[in-house]
Amino acid sequence: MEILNQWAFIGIFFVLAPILPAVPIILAGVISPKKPNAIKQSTYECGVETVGDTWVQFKMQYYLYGLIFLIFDVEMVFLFPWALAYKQLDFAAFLAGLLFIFLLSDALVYAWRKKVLEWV
Amino acid sequence: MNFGEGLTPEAIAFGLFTLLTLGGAFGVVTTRNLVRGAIWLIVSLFGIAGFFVLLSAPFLASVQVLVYIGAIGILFSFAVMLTRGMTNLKERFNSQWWLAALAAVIAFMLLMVGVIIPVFGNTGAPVSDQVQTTVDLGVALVSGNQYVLPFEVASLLLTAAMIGAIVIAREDD
Amino acid sequence: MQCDNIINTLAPCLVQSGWNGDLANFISIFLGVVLVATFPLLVTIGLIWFERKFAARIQDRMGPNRVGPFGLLQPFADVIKLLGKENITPAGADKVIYNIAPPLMVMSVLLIWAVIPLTPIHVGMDLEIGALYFVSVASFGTLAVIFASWSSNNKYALLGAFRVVAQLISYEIPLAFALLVPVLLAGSMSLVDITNAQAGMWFVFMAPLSALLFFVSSQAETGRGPFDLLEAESELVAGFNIEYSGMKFALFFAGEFMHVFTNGVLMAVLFTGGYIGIGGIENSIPLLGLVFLLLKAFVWYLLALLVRNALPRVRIDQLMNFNWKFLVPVSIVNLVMMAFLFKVVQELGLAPAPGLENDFVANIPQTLVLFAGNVVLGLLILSVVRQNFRRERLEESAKSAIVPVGAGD
Amino acid sequence: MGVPLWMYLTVAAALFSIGMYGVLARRNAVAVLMGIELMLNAVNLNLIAFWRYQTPFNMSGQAFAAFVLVVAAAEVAVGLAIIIAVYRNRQSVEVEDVDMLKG
Repeated sequence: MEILNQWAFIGIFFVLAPILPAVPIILAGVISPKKPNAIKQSTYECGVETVGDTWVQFKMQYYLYGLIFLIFDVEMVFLFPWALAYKQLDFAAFLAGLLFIFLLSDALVYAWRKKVLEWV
Repeated sequence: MNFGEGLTPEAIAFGLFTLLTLGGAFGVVTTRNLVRGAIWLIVSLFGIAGFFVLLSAPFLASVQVLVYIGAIGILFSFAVMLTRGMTNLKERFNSQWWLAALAAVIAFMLLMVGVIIPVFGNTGAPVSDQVQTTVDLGVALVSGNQYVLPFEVASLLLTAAMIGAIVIAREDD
Repeated sequence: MQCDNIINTLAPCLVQSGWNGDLANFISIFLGVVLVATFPLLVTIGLIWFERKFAARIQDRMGPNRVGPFGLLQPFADVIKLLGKENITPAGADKVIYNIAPPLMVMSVLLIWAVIPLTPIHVGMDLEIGALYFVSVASFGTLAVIFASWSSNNKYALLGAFRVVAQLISYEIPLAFALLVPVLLAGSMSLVDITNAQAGMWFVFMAPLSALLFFVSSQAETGRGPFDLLEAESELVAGFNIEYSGMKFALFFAGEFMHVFTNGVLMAVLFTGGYIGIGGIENSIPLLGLVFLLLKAFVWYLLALLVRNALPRVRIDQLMNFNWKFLVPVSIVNLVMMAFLFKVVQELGLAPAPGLENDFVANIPQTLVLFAGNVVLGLLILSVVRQNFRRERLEESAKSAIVPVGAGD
Repeated sequence: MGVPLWMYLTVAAALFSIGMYGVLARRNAVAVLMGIELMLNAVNLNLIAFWRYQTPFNMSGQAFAAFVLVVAAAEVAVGLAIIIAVYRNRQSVEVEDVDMLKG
């Protein structure tokens, strides 16, 4: 029950946090003039008509960065508990953590060698 | 806190998270627009994070938000944007969709019969209110007699996945 | 029961005056949330004025000086103007997602304040997982960028968003690695515990490199200069928020302003002792704790502003290289070194004895060892960087000797 | 705790079934991957629910959930990479169109 009381605060915060900034938007929606026309609503493109689909194909580069990020993000799942308990653990814990980080750094080194980190 | 007969805040939160999780899941499997699908997926997984909080596993809830919403959701969005023509799928389902629906219903039935009926109606509280904390998780992860091997293997798996994905996805060669 | 402290004792007071216990509890929590959530919003309004004034001084301008004394009322005038501006939703936009994105951006920053210990007795909520919590909620900001760009159906927006998202997710890694160090030193993820662990010695002295890494990557997370590719006007015509106007556009900016200050607060909490002042005075007068916290946060905020205004913008390839080839490896090595030294300190008995953790003198040996380790690592990194640059310069000059001027680009 | 165990299990079972339907019925490979994510999360929910109600004093439940998370992440990373690679070669992400190995 204690934990729920704690998280009730966070829960209400999660509900309220988007509402607070939404208030000025709604207020502006009430106050501000509404005179839409086709030119105004057209997609902004430095004055020229938009050519083709918005879905131009993007570079693979972005996906690869996302990929490396995902792997490191998941690594955090293990490193945070490790760091948390580190104070009360013995030297073996350091070695375990070291091996864990070392194995993952391998992946980074590989990506580096294969020039994935090169922005082209 | 107790606002009425049986309607505890926990029950309200549970209902809300159920709505998020199942509603989001429903959106994922039915939407024609896969960017929206990714958003529905995020909604659904956020609901799961809520369940984790209710089940006194705040660490996993936080990690759920970090990994699924912060990383996997973004990766899905990237993938959808990298491959064109996913915003207006003409045919959502394949020709055997009704078979799939049948299989899903049967799976649900089997799960109900096999797993849930034995504990159905058992309103018993958890065995203990003493819950292990994240510190204990950290200790367990590096203790020689517990999870130190899976801990390292997880790292190896992540490395392998990353290298594999890079090899597959790289444009040249 | 005394009814003096609003947040902590409102519920019992309401019950005393005959309210339903649960309703009273709910109302007290709700009021707490409102207080904690509106505070950063109010601070932001002041900060917008300050930042404009500050930037103007650096650029040898006056800054806002028409509305009110010293232009102090300028932000309010802006708000009124923005309220009267027409909201243009581009045709072909996904309306729901288009409207969700700006509040989501502000929300991602606002949520961080829920776990920040404001004074020794006032904290929104002391979560067991506070440190991880604020990294998690920050990912909503990335999501907001994707939502905004995708829903506005504009090529520039999408292109800008891809760059921004690549930047945001990249710099989250050194941020998290730097964050692991205070967690490791304090042995807790709760921000209250991290603050209290610094009663004897601030972490910035034990782990200056981590503080620096955290500062740099959080600067990049806000999309502030020199990492302001988020709004590289000259190249991307403002990036992901190009199709936004009026109040919705302003909210993206309010979110950014708030994020910078929030980062200052986080720096204060994680590395410079949060609400801890001189001689434990904040324990007897809790509100002084808030003053100390805001003062420290303000110093970090000033530093961030200086960096923003003094340094030129980097190119996207430099930005990514700086992160992946410098910050990430350095932060990993830094974490390993800190973990190693911390264990060595413990094994050698240099750590403060139990019960003396809050004593300044007892912390000195430990701090000296850790600080020395940081200095050595820092020098090592500098020498490696210098060697690399020398090699690159040689390569460059070799290249330019062959290629005539104007031939390549 | 006001919510009994079977409620969590029912939600997890429903989520698993919906995910399974997505995997079996969707044509688009990315949508199929999303279905797999839903199924993995249903598993995780089950793990944590059982952990909380049956064995809250040992760490297996949370540790296993963390490992499931790793597997899910690895699966997404490789899965999406394959989809993108296939899309580059075939300009299609429909599961049925990918039959390069067929004779």
